[in-house]
Amino acid sequence: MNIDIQAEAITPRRQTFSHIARRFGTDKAASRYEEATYDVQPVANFHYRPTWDPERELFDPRRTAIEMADWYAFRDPRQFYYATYNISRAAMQQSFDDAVNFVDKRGLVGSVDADWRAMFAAYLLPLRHVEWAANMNCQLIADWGYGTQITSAAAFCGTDRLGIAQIISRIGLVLGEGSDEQLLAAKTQWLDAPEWQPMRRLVEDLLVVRDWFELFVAQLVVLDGYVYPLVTQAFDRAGAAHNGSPLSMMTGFLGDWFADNSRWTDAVLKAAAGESEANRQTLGDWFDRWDERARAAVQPVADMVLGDRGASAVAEIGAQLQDRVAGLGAIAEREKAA
Amino acid sequence: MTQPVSITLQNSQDGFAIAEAIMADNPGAERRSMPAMTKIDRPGRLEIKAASVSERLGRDWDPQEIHLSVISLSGSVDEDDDYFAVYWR
Amino acid sequence: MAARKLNLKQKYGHFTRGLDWEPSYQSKDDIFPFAKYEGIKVHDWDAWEDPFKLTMDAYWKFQAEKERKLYAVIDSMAQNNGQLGITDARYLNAVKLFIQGVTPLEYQAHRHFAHLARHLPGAGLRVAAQMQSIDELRHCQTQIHTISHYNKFFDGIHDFTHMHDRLWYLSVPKSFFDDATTAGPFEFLTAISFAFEYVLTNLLFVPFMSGAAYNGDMATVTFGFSAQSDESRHMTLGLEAVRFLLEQDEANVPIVQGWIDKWFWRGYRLLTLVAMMMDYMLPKKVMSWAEAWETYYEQAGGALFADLARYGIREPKYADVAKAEKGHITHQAWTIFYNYTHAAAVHTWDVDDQHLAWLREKYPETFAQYYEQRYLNWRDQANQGKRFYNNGLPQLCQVCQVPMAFTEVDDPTTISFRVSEFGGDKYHTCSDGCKDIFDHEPEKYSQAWLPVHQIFQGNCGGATVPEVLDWYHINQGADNMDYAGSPEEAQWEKWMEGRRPAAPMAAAAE
Amino acid sequence: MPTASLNPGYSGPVRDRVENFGGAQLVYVHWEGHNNFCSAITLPLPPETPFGALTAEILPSLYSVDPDWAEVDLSTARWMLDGEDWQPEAAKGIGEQGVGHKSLIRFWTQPSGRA
Repeated sequence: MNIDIQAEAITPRRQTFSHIARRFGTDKAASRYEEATYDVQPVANFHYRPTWDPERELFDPRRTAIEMADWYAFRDPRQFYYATYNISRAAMQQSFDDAVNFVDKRGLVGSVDADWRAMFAAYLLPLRHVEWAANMNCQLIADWGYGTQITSAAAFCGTDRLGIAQIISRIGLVLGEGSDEQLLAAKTQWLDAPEWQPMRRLVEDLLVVRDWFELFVAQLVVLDGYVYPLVTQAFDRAGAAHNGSPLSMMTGFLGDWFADNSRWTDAVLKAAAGESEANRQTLGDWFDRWDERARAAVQPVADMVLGDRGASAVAEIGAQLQDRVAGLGAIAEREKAA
Repeated sequence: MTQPVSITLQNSQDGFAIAEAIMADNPGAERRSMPAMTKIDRPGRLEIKAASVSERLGRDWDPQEIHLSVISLSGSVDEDDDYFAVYWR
Repeated sequence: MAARKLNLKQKYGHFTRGLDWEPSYQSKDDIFPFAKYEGIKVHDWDAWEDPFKLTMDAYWKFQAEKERKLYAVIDSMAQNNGQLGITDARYLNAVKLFIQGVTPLEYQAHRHFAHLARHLPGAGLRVAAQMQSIDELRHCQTQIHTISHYNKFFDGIHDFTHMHDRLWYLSVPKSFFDDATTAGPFEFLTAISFAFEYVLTNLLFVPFMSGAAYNGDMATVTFGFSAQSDESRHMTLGLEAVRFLLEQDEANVPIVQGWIDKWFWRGYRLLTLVAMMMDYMLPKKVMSWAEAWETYYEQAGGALFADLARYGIREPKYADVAKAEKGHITHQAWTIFYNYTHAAAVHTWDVDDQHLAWLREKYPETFAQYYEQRYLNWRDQANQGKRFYNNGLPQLCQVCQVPMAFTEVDDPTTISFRVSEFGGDKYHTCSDGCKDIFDHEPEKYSQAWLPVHQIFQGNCGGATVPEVLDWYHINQGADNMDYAGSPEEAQWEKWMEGRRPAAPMAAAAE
Repeated sequence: MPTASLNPGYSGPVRDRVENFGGAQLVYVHWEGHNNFCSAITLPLPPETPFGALTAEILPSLYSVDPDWAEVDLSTARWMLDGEDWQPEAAKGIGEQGVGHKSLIRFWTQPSGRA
């Protein structure tokens, strides 16, 4: 195209959308994260009350006990919008695929001590069911959360959890040398083994929690805050004595994922706690309630894997979690001291 | 069932290979070219064979790669390791 | 090695419903409290056949690849001033309607598919629903990012979410989606996945995207095509989900038929806005609304409903009315927008001779007889400096919320007025289709937030038009009023002057 | 059949009750044969509004942008209220002549006019 237009004639008349400019200023170009995320959710003039919840509006801040003056205080430090999220996860998946292919092609699983291989399957594979429930809990947050910022990040976390459940399933197929016997055995354990019943009870109890922010705390902060450090640190270290490194190669991404996800959950928790003393109190109560449950749920699994070191491992992880959450201002000093 | 099924593909490198494979493997299929896209119709069933597409592309083509090329479908879908099909029951 | 491996279907089973289990510490009814109240009976959730067997690894891989391609186009559009390549600034009004009316619905779809992903008791359907949930978020965000560039140069785009919650014509799409999301999970699935995505979505996307392609808007074409590849998954979900419900229990058939009837009509009325866009806002026309309706509803829908007949499902009620009206609704909708351009965030304009000739050709039975003289009169008035605007506020249909401009099917000169009584009040609807919907669930539709009534209740910024427009965040004199004399027209003329030295090239391209 | 809902007795706020209009009631008017005015027009009118005020002031303020209006003689117009023929009196309030909240008034004038 042959166009001869003076540069000033094609000077933009505005830099971004008005709702973005009201937050960040009119003379500044906005980032894609900002345009994709801020103020997209409808907030007013809903036409009909939900037939499934007629006491509230379709989108309603009253679906949690947490109160915020501005629900767009939950900025995701990763600045995920759909494109950056998927590109990031495609890369994560690729590194997992590379690790599995490396292990699988060389038959390295066979070099791991047989007992540890069985133990690895026993603690890792039932976790795919925990991830599946975490997935449902994230969907509830995406459904009932308030504001685009928290709901889009929760939706991404949700598909992460489905992806992780599927990756664990793939590890199960590798362990079963292509057959599904390990997956089926792990499901039986999940349903019946005494070691798993406190966990399954906790997970099913979480599926009836209706306050989405409570679920955020219970699942994404507390339960994940026990399960991931246990699996990726304590259990992984225990495997080193049994030539477990090929297995560590396959699960290495879990630690990376948890670190990444925690950047987001930390930011959300910090913002909610910083808003008001009332929020802080609510968050502290939720933390206490679910911390106790989560501790009890992981203990038998930790004992199964670590034997008499199980109790100290769980206590140590619990203390780290307390420190982390206290550092975000979400639990009071009394609890930190406890 | 003789109702027509159809698939509409992007006119991309892969889309073109898929269209060629369909035309070769599904006697009676009709192909209609439109700006930027190609629509193929056939009564009852259309099947994309992974082997046929792979042969045309010179690489292994996974039927799930259909997601990169498809624009629209009419009919039910059946998918497995070696084929992708659109059909009426 | 290969022999003992599970095939795609077996593997997919383990990767989805295999993750699920029968709970024993909590009851299923407490975990899925919304599954029963609509009266839908499902005996065997495992009978659900997943049409696409997409696991997250493949999803991330394919979607990342699509996004890389799309954002390359968006970047290039910004770097190369892609807005200069469109046929005419009037075209942008289609884009404005899109971001004001459609993009917020993509977001709502994202949220409500998350609702299904949590609340449907079947694991297989929950997986499909959550992929659709983030797909819809994708569509919302890619539309915002694409149209963000146009927002820098054109009016009416700048505050689309604020406007979506308030403007009179945007309550049409908003109430449509609010209606679906406030319903139970199975009605939503039938409404959005089946009636809208499967039966009607081609009428939304194909005209918009081909319209964009014909009018030089490559960015919109690109996000449209990229989104369509997700849509084929969504459409398939809609078809298979409805089939599944019909196969599970005979008692589901009349319930689903009722929803198909309702949501066909709801969707069809919503598409009036798209129909008007096709016939009036595209400088280069793709096809008329009547032609699009014949291709994408009458033909494609024919095959679909022939297939569903085995379950006892028939074509939607009032599909014949939609067919009979197809020569009228776009002209009636343009009349609405021309009347109220002073209160809208899109422009309208007088229809020129070339456009009149096209309309006569495409609507030989209706246009010259019923509508052409109206446009000629308006053009005369505008030429005398008395551009016609309606000083009153329109009567809105209680259900579809479109101003009551639709005429009787057998008499195109008489407005179709329908009225119902409920709770001691009158409720007006535009058609038998909308009246049926009201009468079936008056407790619901009597709640509607009708923009005109809200203005008269004093809930919209004030009693005068300028106060209401301020409350809408309409930049008066830029976002609203006729295209003739608008800042956009002035800007476009200035750009085109710059292009004139290259006239021989442009002429050759015509 | 009531709206299907999780709990029986589903309802929500009915927004357009007459008491929400500050003493006015909504009235819709439509000039038949003049669909260049795209639809009927919504007016908030107190029930005491004399019918004569409607014809002398309100309708001209709405419809005089149409050149046809200049030739209209409303005294010969045919009126319909909520689907029934209607012979309103100018001096009486619309309320006492049967106009209620969300009533629809349609009227026909001669000549029948343009599109």
